[in-house]
Amino acid sequence: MYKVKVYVTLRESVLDPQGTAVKGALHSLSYTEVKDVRIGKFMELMIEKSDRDLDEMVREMCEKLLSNPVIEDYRYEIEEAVAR
Amino acid sequence: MYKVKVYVTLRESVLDPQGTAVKGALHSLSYTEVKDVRIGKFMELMIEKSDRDLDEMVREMCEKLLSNPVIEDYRYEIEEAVAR
Amino acid sequence: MKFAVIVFPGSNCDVDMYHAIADELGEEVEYVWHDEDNLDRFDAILLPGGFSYGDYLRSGAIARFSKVMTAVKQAADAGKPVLGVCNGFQILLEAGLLPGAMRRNQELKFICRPVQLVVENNGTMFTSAYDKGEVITIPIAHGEGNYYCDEQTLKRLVENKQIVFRYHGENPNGSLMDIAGIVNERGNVLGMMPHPERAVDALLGSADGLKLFRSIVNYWRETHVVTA
Amino acid sequence: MSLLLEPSAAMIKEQKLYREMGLTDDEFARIEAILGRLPNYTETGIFSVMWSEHCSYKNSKPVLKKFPTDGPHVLQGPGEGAGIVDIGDGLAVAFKIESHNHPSAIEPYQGAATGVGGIIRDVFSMGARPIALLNSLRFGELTSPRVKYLFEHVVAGIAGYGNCIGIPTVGGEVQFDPSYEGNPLVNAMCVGIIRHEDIQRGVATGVGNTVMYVGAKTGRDGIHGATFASEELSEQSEAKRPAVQVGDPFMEKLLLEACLEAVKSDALVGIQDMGAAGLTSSSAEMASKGGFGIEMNLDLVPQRETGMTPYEMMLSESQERMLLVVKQGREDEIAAIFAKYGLEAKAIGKVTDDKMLRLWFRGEVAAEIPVDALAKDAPVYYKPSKEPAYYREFQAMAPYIPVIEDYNDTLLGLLARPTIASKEWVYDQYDYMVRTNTVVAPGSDAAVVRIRGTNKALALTTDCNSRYLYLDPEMGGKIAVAEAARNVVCSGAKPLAITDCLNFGSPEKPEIFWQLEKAVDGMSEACRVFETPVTGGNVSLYNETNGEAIYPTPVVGMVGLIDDLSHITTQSFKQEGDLIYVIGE
Ligand SMILES: Nc1ncnc2c1ncn2[C@@H]1O[C@H](COP(=O)(O)OP(=O)(O)O)[C@@H](O)[C@H]1O
Repeated sequence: MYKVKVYVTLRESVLDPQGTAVKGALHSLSYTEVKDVRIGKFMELMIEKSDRDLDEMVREMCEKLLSNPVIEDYRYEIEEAVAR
Repeated sequence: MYKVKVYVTLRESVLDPQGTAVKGALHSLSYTEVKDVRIGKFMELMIEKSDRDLDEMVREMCEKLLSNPVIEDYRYEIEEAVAR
Repeated sequence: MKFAVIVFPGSNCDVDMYHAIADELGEEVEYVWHDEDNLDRFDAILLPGGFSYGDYLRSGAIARFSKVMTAVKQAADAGKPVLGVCNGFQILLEAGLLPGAMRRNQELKFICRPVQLVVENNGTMFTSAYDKGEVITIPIAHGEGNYYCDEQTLKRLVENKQIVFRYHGENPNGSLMDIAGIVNERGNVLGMMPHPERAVDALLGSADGLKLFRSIVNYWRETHVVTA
Repeated sequence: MSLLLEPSAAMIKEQKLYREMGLTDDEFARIEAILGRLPNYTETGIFSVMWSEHCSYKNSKPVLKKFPTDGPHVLQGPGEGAGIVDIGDGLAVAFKIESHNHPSAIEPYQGAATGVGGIIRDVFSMGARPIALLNSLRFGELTSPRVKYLFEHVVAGIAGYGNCIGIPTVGGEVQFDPSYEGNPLVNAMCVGIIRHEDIQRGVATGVGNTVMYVGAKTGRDGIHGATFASEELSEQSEAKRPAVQVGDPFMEKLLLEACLEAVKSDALVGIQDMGAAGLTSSSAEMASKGGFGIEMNLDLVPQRETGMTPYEMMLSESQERMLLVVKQGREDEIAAIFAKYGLEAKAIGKVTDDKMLRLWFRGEVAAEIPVDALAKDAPVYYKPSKEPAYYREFQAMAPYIPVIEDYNDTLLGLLARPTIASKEWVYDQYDYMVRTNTVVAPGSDAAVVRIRGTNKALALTTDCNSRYLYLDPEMGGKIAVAEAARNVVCSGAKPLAITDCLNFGSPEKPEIFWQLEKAVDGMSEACRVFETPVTGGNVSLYNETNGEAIYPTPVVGMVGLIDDLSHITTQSFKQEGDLIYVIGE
C-alpha cells in the first residue's frame, strides 16, 4: 500500500479570491505580518500495489481529474505505507 | 520573509463526501487500486518577520481561523524564504 | 418588538428576512451592518443567509470575527432570541454559539428546493406556534448543510431536545440524524438550514415559516407583558 | 515581461506580428493611416481588441441594423450595457443576454461563472438592481465524458456565481446536439429593475472630470479574451490558456451594492463595466460616446501582479472591475461610498477635450489613439452571403410524416431525450428563490418574478430551437421569437421586448453569413408582428471546431409584463376533471 500526497495549487497568475479573503481576515485579526495567502488542495490517496507504474498512474490521475491544468499546478509525493 | 505551509485535513472520524466522490470517479476511470481518498486544504502563507513568535502566531491562526477543530486537524511547516 | 437583521459583506437573504418581518409579520425591523457593536436596542437578532465573505475558506468562518458578533454573543447571553438561517446557522456554528460543524452536501451540489420538515420540539421560543410532529414545507438553498457533530454532542442534543427540526422523507444533504435545525441548551439560539423567511407568503409557495416568527413575537409578548 | 522584450513598431510591421493579434494587413495599414505613424506594441494590441468582432461587431453590424429597435416603451435601445423598457409606475426593466462560449469550452466552471458575472455588471452599470438571471445552454450529446464534464461544470459555474451574489437564476434552456460537441454555448441573461430617474450611461463628459477605477485589481488574466472569442476553437486554443479568468462573486456583490449606492449621487457622470478588453474598451467607448477624450496614468492602476506592462494592463480581462467618471472635486464622496464596502475607488485619469485616448506609463506616453477610431469608427465589413446547397435539398424534400406504431413507446422515447427531459437536475442547483420574488419557479413556461411594491410581475424566458434554424434560418428565426412570446403569454404576460444572442459559425463563410442574415430577417419580422423590439444583445461568431459550424443559434431572451398578479398562469394541470383544450392549428 502506498500513501500518495497530492498538492494542487492555483497557477501563479490566477486570481485567488479565497486567499485574498483569508488574508483580509488575518489582517483584521491583527496578523498584519501576513503578506500573501494562496489556498490550494491537499489530497491523500491510499493506493494498492499493482502492475501499473505508480508514478505514471499518479501523474495521469492528477492531470485527468485531481487538478485542472487550465488554472492549477500539482505536485505529489509517494510514501510506502503499512496497510492498516 | 517566511513561507508557511499549512495542511488542513478532515478528522479521521469525519466522513469526507468529496473524497468519496473523487474515489468513485477514479474508479470509473479504472484506477481501482485507489482504496481511499481524503481531501483537505493546502495553504501557503508569506509572513514577514516581526517581534512575535512565528510558531505561536501560526498556531493561533490555525486554531482561530484556518481550521475548524470540530472537524479538522492541521499541521504546518515553516520555511525561510527569500523576499522577492 | 424590534428585530435586527445583521448584514455581513456577502449576506444576500437580508432583504428577504427584512420583508418577512416588516411586511408579513408587521413588526419593527432594522438592518445592522457588521461593524456595529451594540445591539441593545433590539429584542431579537436575525442572522440571514447568503455567502458572507464569499463563504471562502469555510462558510461562516470569516464572518464570525465581525465586530457585531461580540454583540450577538452578548444578546445570546442575555437570553434574547437569536436566529441564524442557512449562512447564519453556519456562522453560529463557527462562532461556537451552537455545537457542531457543517460539511459539504453529500451529493456535493448546491440544492435549492422546498423540503418537508418535522417540528421535533415545539417547546422552544421559536416553535411554540407549531404542533409537535407537525410537518411543514420550507425551502432550502445551500451547498454546505451536511450537519456534523461528535457522538457525545449528538447524544446531548437528543437528550436536551435541542434538535428542533428534522428533514421529513428524503434527507437532502446527508446531515446527522436528518438534522435541519438545532437550538442551544438554553433554548434561545436557533440555527437552521431551511429558510423560514422564504415561506411567509402563499403566493411564493408556502407560508409555513410565518409561525416561526410568530412564535418569537408570542414569546416576547409573554415575557414583556409586565413591563409593557 | 519587461517592456524591453516587446517588439518594436518596425518589427510589428515587418514581421506582420499584428496578424497574431487578429488584425489583417488592410486593417494594419488603416491604423498606420489613422495614427500617421506606426503603432507601438501597446497600440497594436488596443486596436486589435477594439477591432475584434467581439467588441466592434464589424461583421455583424450591417445585419443587426435590420432589427426593429424602437417602440413607445423603449427607454434605451441597443448600444449601452443593457436595453431598458418602461413598465409604468416610474419603473423600467433593464435586461441583456451575453455569450461566454469560448471561455466555457476551455474552463467550464470559471467560463460560465464569469459569463454570469459579466452580464450582471452590464445591468447594474445602468443603475438597475438585478432581480433575475436566465441562461441558454447548448452541448454535444451527453454520451461523451467530455460533454458530461462540460455540462456539469457549466451548470455548477452558473450556480456558483449566481447563488453567491444572491440573484435568483429563474429560467433557461438546455439543448443537446452533436453540432455543439466541440463548441458548447453558454449564454447568460440578466434582468434588472430601475427607476427612470436613475438610468446611467457609459459616457465620459466634462473636461477635467476624474476617471476612477473600482473593484478587483488588474492581473494578467484574460489577456486577449476578446480576440480569442473572435476566433474559432482549435488545438492551439489550449496554448492560449491565459485567456481564462477566475470570477469572484463576493467581490462583485460588494461592487454591485456600492455602485447602486453611487448611482444615486449626482457626483457620478458615467459608469461602465470593464468587460471584454477591460480598461481599453470601457475608456475608449465612454470617451467616444461622450464626445471627449480620456487620459489615464497606468502607474495608478491597482495591480495584482508586479511588473505589468501597459499592453498587459490595457488588455487584461480581470473580472469585477468598473470604470467611473466623477465630477471634478467630488471624488471623495464617491470614494466614501465604496469604502463602506471595503472597496477602493482610485482616481487614475481625467476627461480631456481632444478626443484622444492617452496613456501614461512611468512618465512617458505609452499610447495615444483617437477614441473614435477605436469605437464609433471601427471598420465594418459587408460579408458575402450565399445560400448553402443543403438548404435547397431540404426544401426540395417531401414533408416528413412519421409513422408511429406505439404511441406510448414514442412518447416515452421522446421524454427520455435529454433535450426534452425534465431539467430539474439543472435548476435544483440554482438558488431560484433568493430575494423572495419568484412566483413561478423553473419548470413552467416562463419564469415569473413579482415586482415588490407593485401589483406587477415580469415573465422571463429564453428560447431557440436551433434545429429549425438549421433547416430554415428565416422561418426558424420567426419560430424562436414566437416560442418566446408563447411562453410569456402562457404565463399571463404581455410581451414587451427581446434581447438576443446570435451564436453562429464563421462569418467568413458565405453560407454561414447567409444563415445569420436570414435568421435576423425572420426574427425581425416576428419582432415587428409581436411589437417586441430588440433592445440589445450580443453576437458570438466563429463557433466552429475543426471547420464545422454549430447550428445557427440566435437565442431569444424575452421579457413580458404581467399587470396584475392575479393574471399569473402556470403550466401544470390543476385538478381532476378540468377540460383540456388545444388552441391553434
Ligand atoms: N439552463 C436552465 N436554467 C434554468 N432553468 C432551466 C434551464 N433549462 C431549463 N430550465 C427550466 O426548465 C423548464 C423546461 O425547460 P425546457 O425543457 O427548455 O422547456 P421549454 O421548451 O418549455 O422552454 C423551464 O421552466 C426552464 O426555465
